[in-house]
Amino acid sequence: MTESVSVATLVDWLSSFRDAVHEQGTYLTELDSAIGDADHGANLIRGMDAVMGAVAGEVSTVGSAGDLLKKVGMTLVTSVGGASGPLYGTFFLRAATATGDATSLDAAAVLAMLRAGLEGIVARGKAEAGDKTMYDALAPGLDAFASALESGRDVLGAAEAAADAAADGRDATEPLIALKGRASYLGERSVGHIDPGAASSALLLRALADALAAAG
Amino acid sequence: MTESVSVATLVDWLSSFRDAVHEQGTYLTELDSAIGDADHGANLIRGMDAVMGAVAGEVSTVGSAGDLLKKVGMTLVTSVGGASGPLYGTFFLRAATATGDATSLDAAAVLAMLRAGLEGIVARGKAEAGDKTMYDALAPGLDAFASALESGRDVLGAAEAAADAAADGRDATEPLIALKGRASYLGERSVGHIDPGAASSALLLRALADALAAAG
Amino acid sequence: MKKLINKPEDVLADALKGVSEAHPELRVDHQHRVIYRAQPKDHGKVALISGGGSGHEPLHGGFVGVGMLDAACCGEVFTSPTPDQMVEATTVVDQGAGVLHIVKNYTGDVMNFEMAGEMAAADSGVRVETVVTDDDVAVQDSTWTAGRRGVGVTVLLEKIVGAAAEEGRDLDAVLDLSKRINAQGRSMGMALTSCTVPAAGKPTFDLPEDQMEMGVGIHGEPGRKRVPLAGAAEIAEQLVDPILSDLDFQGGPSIVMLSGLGGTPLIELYLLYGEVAVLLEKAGVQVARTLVGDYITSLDMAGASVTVLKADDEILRLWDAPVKTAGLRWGL
Amino acid sequence: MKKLINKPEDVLADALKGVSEAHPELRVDHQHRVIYRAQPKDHGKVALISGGGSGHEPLHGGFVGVGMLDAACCGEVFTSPTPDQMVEATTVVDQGAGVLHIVKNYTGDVMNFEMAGEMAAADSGVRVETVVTDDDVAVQDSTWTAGRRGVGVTVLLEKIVGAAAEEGRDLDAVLDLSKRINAQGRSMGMALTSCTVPAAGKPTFDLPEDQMEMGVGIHGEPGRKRVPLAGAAEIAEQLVDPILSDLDFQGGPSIVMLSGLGGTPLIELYLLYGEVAVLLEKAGVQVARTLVGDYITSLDMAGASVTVLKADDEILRLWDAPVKTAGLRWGL
Ligand SMILES: Nc1ncnc2c1ncn2[C@@H]1O[C@H](COP(=O)(O)OP(=O)(O)O)[C@@H](O)[C@H]1O
Ligand SMILES: Nc1ncnc2c1ncn2[C@@H]1O[C@H](COP(=O)(O)OP(=O)(O)O)[C@@H](O)[C@H]1O
Ligand SMILES: [Mg+2]
Ligand SMILES: [Mg+2]
Ligand SMILES: [Mg+2]
Ligand SMILES: [Mg+2]
Repeated sequence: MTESVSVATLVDWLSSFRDAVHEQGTYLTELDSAIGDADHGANLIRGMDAVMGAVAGEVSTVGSAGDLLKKVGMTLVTSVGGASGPLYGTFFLRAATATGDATSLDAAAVLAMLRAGLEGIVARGKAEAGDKTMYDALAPGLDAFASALESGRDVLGAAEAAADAAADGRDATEPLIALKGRASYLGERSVGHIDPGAASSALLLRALADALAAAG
Repeated sequence: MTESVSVATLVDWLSSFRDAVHEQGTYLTELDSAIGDADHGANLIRGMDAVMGAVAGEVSTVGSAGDLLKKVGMTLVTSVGGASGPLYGTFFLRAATATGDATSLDAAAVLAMLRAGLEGIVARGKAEAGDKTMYDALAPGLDAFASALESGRDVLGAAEAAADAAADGRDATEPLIALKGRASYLGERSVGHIDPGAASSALLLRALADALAAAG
Repeated sequence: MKKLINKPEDVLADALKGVSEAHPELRVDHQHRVIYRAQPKDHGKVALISGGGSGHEPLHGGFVGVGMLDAACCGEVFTSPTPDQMVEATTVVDQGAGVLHIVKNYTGDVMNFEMAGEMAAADSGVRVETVVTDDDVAVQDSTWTAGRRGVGVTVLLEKIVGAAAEEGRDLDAVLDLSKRINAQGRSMGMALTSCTVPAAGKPTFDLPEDQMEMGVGIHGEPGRKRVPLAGAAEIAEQLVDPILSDLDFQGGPSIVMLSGLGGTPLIELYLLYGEVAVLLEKAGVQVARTLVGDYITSLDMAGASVTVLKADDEILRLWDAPVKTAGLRWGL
Repeated sequence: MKKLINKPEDVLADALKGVSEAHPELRVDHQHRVIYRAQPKDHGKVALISGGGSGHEPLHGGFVGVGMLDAACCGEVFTSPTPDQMVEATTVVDQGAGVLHIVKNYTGDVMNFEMAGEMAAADSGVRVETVVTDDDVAVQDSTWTAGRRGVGVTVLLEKIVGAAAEEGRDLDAVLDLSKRINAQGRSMGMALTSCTVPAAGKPTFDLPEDQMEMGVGIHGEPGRKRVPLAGAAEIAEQLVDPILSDLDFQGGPSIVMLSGLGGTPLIELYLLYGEVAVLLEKAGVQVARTLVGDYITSLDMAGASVTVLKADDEILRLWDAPVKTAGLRWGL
């Protein structure tokens, strides 16, 4: 496994996330039916299909990571709508700013990219830990990524740790009362259901690990 | 069994018909659901409840048969609506004209009363034999009433023959294609269902037999 | 059965309470169950009365007001009103110019209005004329049957003929126009689900998830045939084709109504109308005016009906004339 | 799933085709999914834009026209539109007097409009102000949560503030009025059934025959609580009580809207309104204007919502001002 992540691998990440939301679309919508409005799966399928359409030529033209991620962010912002559109859109727009002109990223740059993205989500949505949102999968995921790097694991190992932690974070949303997003309208009735955005975010980090493994 | 039918017995007839449509209301509406608009039971319950309210004092004040039947007819006309309101209403209005001032009816007068009523239905609704309407229960019923009298049976016997024949007539509507009323809109699809009005008409003649039996 | 009602037998009386609370411009006679304009025109206008079973709202009560009806007689759910209601309404609205009864062709409605006409003529000498609408192409016509049902054209007729009466035309002219409108209109309906008559307490028929009923009327009756569920484009074809093959709409403007049956939301009605418009255009029908929404309904049935009316400049002018009712309003 | 649609992913695009076919007085930008007036006012009017997920028709596209909105941005079903749609609409409708964005309080809608406002200001320098409606008393309010949902008051606001903008008031005055309308309105909704989101293909939730959901919004979400099915009188109480205990409506006129959620027929809405009127009268609320029908819906959900707005002479005057839209029309 090389320590440097190419733009092509980032495209694989997106492609792998697209496949995941197609596969898990019905599940994501079912989660959203229980405590939301039954569209999270359709939203992400529409968005990631648009993304993969928009970045189709990207690998051969060898743009920068920043160019790629900015295009991803703008495409999500302009094709998804709802809460997840601006949130995932801002994630990638901020990630783009963090990576800038780079055409390959080392492990620290990948972490910086993810952190910038999460900060964008927080800036946009004001979610805090325990509000039962995508934050509750992403934040522990990124913490695990950082810890893994600190303890000497490579970028793939870190991404795998992140995906595992995000999955745990996703599951840990189940007993929570939602305080943000439309699940919050349910009050106590939001308890006992996994947050759909946390579930899709766990898929996003799992897709990263998968893409890195394949690149390995 | 006395051969003379009093106004009180006519009221018993109506009361017995009211009880029958209450008991069979759901069945009548089910028949009407299959080939009509699911209201025949409710229509007759509303109508016969109104009738019994209107004639409540009638027996003690000893009016004529004509007065009673006219009140019944007018009450049905003004409380039922739909197809069955004018049809059953006209039945009783014409029956009233036939009985006039009489306060008791012999068997022939009962037959004349029923015949006048049926003529009223035909005048109003233009139904012919085999059109799959209430006519197809009433007409054979009245024919049986007449034959029974001719063959020497008393009014109760005639009414029982009429009720039996009307029930047969009702059942014989099942294979017919409806040509009148809203069942006709179904064309071929009206085949295989008993006509709701034929079913209620069979109840009307059965109620007469029951009232006469009780009076006996 | 899930409905916003109290007791099934009180549905009509209770709904009329809401109508009178919501519409100060209407006067509701709760005893006779007749809806009138609160401020009738004060002289010489031919009066228009319609009526029928309830459950088709806004038809007819929602069409009482300036430029349309003078009164609507409300029957029980899916049950024609009774002659005494019509006699009362006829007597109240007559201003000496006579009264037009607008009747949808159903055995019950026709017979009850017939009795009312006889009674009104005998009692009060009011001149009553009647137009019977029968525009439903789903029903085979024949002198041996009850004929075609009166459906969507009734809405368009009440608007157009209402405008003519408001202009001061006499009863003969109004009757004439109303017969012409009926003759020039055709409708066809379809259902995705049954409806539930409150007194019956359960759906009138069962319709599997993969089937629909083509050729339904507005009383929750099953249609002419049950066919496999299809997409909107295919449904539009099944609605439009029988209309266009029954009457030639070429060579002049048409008014088109797409009405929901009560349980179908507006987004689906617009979607279906988009498909209908494509077909009409392809067939050379020139759509001059359009109405999309719930205008003639069948309780909570999901589905829709299409009505096409052959118009002309005069009819379009009457269509555009001001109208102020709960269900149709412009210019006032 | 039984719907008058073609493919679930084409619902919005197909429905917009029908809207443009049915309404020559509207111009539909099918690429950006924005509905405009075909004939915009030609100078100096503050422009009003609203938008949101589709499935709430006639809101918002049905409220574009003289006296109400200048444009409506249409999102996918139950999904806020995207910022680029709003930026496009903002640029198109601005006549130099600035643009008011009318946003219902949902995280998605608020964030997308927020991004649009930032982008519009940066790109074109158009002055954009935003009012966020949040009138749903079913939702407990708190600074820690997403706050209350924006529901029925949005309809009344678009009408009243639309009239003010049509009169030529400036953006500050229009913004001010819009905030006041929102502050003075309260709503509460209930559902008898779930709705079915086309892309999901099945009902969002199951609701047994003997249960209903109290405190639903307009996105097919379950409500605040599931309670036993009740009659209309009892339902009216459960809708009206929380509204009246949240705001004092005494001492002035009120405007009341009873909106169906899409799958409930008009006869039931009037019936329920009759019960609502009784309760409002008992509580001393003086109902000056009433709207009963489908105005803010949730696809094919059966149910209804009640909105009460504290008005005054000025607000009533603006309410009565002429309006010409597909969903609300009078005086024109
Ligand atoms: N303020 C917020 N901050 C972070 N995430 C949020 C916020 N609000 C909502 N979300 C996330 O968005 C998800 C819902 O996305 P989606 O269903 O696509 O949008 P919508 O709620 O508009 O229908 C929720 O499950 C939650 O994870
Ligand atoms: N023209 C007619 N002549 C005789 N009976 C008729 C005629 N039309 C309808 N009927 C009878 O009326 C019955 C339906 O009554 P009902 O359901 O109460 O009225 P509606 O059809 O108006 O809903 C039919 O079953 C049929 O027997
Ligand atoms: Mg959602
Ligand atoms: Mg019937
Ligand atoms: Mg009937
Ligand atoms: Mg959504």
